[in-house]
Amino acid sequence: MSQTYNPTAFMNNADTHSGVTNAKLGVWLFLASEIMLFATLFTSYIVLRMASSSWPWGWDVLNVPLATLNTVILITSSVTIVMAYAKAYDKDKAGFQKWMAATILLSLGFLVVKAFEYGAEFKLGIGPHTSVFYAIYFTMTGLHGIHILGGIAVNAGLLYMSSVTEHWENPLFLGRVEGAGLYWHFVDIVWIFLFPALYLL
Amino acid sequence: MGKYGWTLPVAASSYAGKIDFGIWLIHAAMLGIFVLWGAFFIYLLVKFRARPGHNAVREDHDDTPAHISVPDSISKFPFAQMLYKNKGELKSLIPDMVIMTFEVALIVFYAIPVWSSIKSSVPDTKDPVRVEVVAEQFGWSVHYAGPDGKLGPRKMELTHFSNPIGLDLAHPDSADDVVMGNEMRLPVDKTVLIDLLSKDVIHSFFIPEFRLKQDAVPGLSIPMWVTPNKTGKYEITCAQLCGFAHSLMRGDVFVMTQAEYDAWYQSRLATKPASAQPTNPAEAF
Amino acid sequence: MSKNNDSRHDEHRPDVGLYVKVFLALMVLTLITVAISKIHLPRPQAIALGLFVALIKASLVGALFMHLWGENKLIHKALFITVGFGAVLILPIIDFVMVSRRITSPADVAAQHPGGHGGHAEAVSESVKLDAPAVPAKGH
Amino acid sequence: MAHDNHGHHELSFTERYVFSVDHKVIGLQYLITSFLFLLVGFALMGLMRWQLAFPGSPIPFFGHLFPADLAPNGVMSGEFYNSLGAMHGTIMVFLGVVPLAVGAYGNYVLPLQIGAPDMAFPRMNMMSYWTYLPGGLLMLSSFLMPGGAAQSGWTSYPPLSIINPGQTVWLLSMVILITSSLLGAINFLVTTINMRAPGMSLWRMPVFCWAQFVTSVLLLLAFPPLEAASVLQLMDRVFHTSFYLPKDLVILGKAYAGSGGGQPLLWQHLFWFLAHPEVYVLVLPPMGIVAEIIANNTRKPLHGYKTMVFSMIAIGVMSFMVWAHHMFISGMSASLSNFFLVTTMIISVPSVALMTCLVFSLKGGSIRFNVPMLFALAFIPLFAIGGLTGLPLGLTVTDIYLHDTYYVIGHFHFVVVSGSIIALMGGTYYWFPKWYGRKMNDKLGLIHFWGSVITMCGIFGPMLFMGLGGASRRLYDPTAQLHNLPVQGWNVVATYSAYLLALFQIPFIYNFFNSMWRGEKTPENPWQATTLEWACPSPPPHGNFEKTPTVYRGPYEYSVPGRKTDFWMQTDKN
Repeated sequence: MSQTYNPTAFMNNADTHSGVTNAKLGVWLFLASEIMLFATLFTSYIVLRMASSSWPWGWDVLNVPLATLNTVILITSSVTIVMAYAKAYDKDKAGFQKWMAATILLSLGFLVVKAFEYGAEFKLGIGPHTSVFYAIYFTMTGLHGIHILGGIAVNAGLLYMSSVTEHWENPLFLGRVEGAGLYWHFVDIVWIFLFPALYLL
Repeated sequence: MGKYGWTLPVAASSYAGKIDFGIWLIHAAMLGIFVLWGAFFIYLLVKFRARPGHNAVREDHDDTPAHISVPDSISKFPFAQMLYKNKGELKSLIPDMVIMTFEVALIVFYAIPVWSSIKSSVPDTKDPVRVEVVAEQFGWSVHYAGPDGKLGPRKMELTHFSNPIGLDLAHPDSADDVVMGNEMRLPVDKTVLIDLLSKDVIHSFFIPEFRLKQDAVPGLSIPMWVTPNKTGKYEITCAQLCGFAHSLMRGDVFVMTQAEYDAWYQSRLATKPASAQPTNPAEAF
Repeated sequence: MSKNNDSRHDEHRPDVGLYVKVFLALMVLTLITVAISKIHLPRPQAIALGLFVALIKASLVGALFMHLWGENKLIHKALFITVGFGAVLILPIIDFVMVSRRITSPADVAAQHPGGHGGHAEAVSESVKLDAPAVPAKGH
Repeated sequence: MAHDNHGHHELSFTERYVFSVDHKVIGLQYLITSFLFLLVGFALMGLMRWQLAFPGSPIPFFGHLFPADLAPNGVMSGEFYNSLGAMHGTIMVFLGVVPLAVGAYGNYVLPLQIGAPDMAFPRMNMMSYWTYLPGGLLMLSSFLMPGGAAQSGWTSYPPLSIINPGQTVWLLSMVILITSSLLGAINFLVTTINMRAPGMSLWRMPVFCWAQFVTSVLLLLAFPPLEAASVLQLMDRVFHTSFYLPKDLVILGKAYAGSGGGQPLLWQHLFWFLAHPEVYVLVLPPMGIVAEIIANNTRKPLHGYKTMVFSMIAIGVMSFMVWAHHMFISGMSASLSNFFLVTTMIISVPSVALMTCLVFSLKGGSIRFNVPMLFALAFIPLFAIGGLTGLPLGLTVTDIYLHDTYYVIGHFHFVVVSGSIIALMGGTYYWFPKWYGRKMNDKLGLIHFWGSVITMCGIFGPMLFMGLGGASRRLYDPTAQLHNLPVQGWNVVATYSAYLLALFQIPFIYNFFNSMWRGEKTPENPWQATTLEWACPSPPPHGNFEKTPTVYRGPYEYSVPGRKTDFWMQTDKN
């Protein structure tokens, strides 16, 4: 064993004590820590909101139609990545690449819309320093945006890897797609809560 | 050593004794626990040291618990099987139970009642001294409500080196108010109601002799009370890191008789026009 | 340790039809939340309803897109533990609720007990509770 | 990728020692780095101690080496003192003890003890170290930045931390360090859950593995809140938001420009939500090490293996619900304090159970007093002092007086220094033969042991008395306050003890490096231990075990009647 020792062989192996591959378990534990991260931010949001004498209504101060568009985009991208997973499962390379490319385009679209939203606010001289509401709005959407960027990087990496035969045929590949998908859905779920919390309620 | 020594300083407030009782009781218990355990520990080390002809002996429960048969009489109770099979191991919980009983008693009969009498309620007194303490880097302003028992309002925009707490001197409530810097004078045996505030960072209002400590948090007005019961000169210190001169942030407390206090207050009030500019704590440095 | 090199049995068989149905449901729910927020409900009700819809959406994504439905028990356990510890973060919120309702000034205490009765300075039994939500907090 | 041939080609020096993916090399990298950080933190403390004992007198030897704004005429300034204090705490906790306990011992020993060939994600393991080191260096570099290092204590309470210079770098490197810890925690958890050797059920894992497992859960779930809180504070500093700043602040006579509306106490809640579990992160792995050493040197099974494991799990769970006992007098709701008082009482139950098990384990044994065992034994009474002095601090009423006094410092340092660090040093003596195939020198070890234990008591014991006298902590000049004057003598005692403690570390450092090359050679299993790490060669090759071991029994089968030897390894079939 020491002769042919291969550190990555274990990631491949579903015959573990738990029956879950290392990679999937790792992604889920990472998501657990992310849950705590966003739970803390939501706690801070609730505390600051309750402590303030008045809290603006999203329709009055933010661009709700753009945010609704962003919600639709993000949910759609969640579907496209799960479709990409389905294609990878069926070993349909062209299909996988098509759906993954769609996912990446949609997430870029999300960021572009977000940039328009931010841009309009900055133009009015509104920034994180304006009030606690804007502070939490910029911080939470900003952190979420950073997560989107990370997701785009991962998805783009997978799209590239699928074009290399060695990676595409690697039995680990499907697990990687699933992991990326899990992360992407998590980012989607965070937005599902952020959207009403900041814009609607 | 006088008032201060290697142990608790002199107790000069009505509840200081209660706090000291807890501190001494717990330390006695700690010492008892430590000495008993220490003796047992040393005994074990000596008795079971490795030496020729002495071998380690496994405890009975080290063998597989599967072989221990549980008496029928108790086997029906929930967890009885598990507990009985591990009964050798569970011996280690006996000291735990003793300590836990002590702790429960301490909490139920001491901590919760005394805590709520000190921190979450104010004694119902007829004629309290009303004071507002405003902390800043690096000093304390003590704002007396005066005989009318009403604190004059403060306004942030009035804050000035000559008026560190921004007291609105034009307001009628401020007419008999006195503001002192780093100095607090209190009548003995009379309850003082204190509002604790901070202008900048978190400070902590600590008078060791009164066993009184409370953080001053900007944006919050934190109520507290104390009834000094010994005349003398004591010390206010800041117990929470508040900047480079944190250690210099101190003041004096003088507990005096009611007559002395009244005389002093009147003298302050009489000189008030001249001292409408109260002592500025910031100038102390 | 390596008798089984096929990792597939751990992954989930995708169900495209289901994904499309979930997608449609999510779209409808999104429109519903936006619509709800447009009719001016009282804030507490609006918040409750909005979070309820968000919770349904999140569960749909979690259960069906992330395949939590029928996932290995270990992952369920890990998530339950996380949610349990996350729930502890409610305590700071409770603290702020209690602090904001605290009587912030002994003046309020005096207002509650006009005239003062009984001169027992240390009579705890007659004392006023500082945490009681009797008087609205002064805005700070 | 599927048929990667890592073992076949010769690894270059960089691959082998610098960017290694081998958990053993990474463990040793962590070990050396965190010991160095401990030394740095210790040096900072040495400077502070001089100021505390002899306020206002120039620092000998080094005083004039510092720039004039930090130490004019060789006398430390208040700002510099506060920087030293903040950095001492941060470096010791986040760069010293946690990486030592988890990164070093966990990384090296955990995969060996569960019979795994490596960590679950070897490359992530490497990344974890290579985010830790830059994060640590960034933290240190803040001394050189304009404005100096952080000055608000390791707790960084706002608003002070927001108006003080130096804090931005602190926050940035905290975010980096947290990321490193999270990577490590995920790796440890997956390794423990998935990579155990055949037959190694959870209930056959050594206590040390359980400790690492619980610790990793704490790290995984407690660190993200601090990361979020740090981001909020970073926003306050960089983008001038007001998450932690209320309205109408007047700082040194000037109104602070900010929107206001924030809550200073929010930071304290979020910080202690991490920092209390963090204390158990500091304590549980060393306790695991002590359990290993005691089982080995009493030549009998631990008393109450299951009790210990369940206690650790209970501590892990409860540690998330006790944080606000650091905040009894912070202005938090007084009624909520009672809740935290009760949870604090509950968490003391499993802690006492753990200590009881360790003491009862001695009973019936045949105790060998070798150097690691001495460290493990010293852990018990010293940690007990730390634990017991926690009692009056955890009780709301007595905490009114003792909060923020030197009593807290004494308590905490008894727990972490003469508890955790003593145990971790014992771990070095215990596992050194596994790391290098050689033994550390016993005589030097004895000097190191007795010197350290006695001087540690000389530092932290006086602090308890000073605390009872009412001396506040974090005072730049303790003599400025009258009630500190009578206890000032204790400060001098503590300072000289600290310098002696430094002297007694020299034999340890010499011993470590000397024994690496010239130590007495040892066999595979020099301590006649039973756990799996002793079933592979010393030092273990890449991939650890010649063939995947099979585990047949629990971890501490010593002195089984009717056997030739008094230990029965987990891998021995008969």
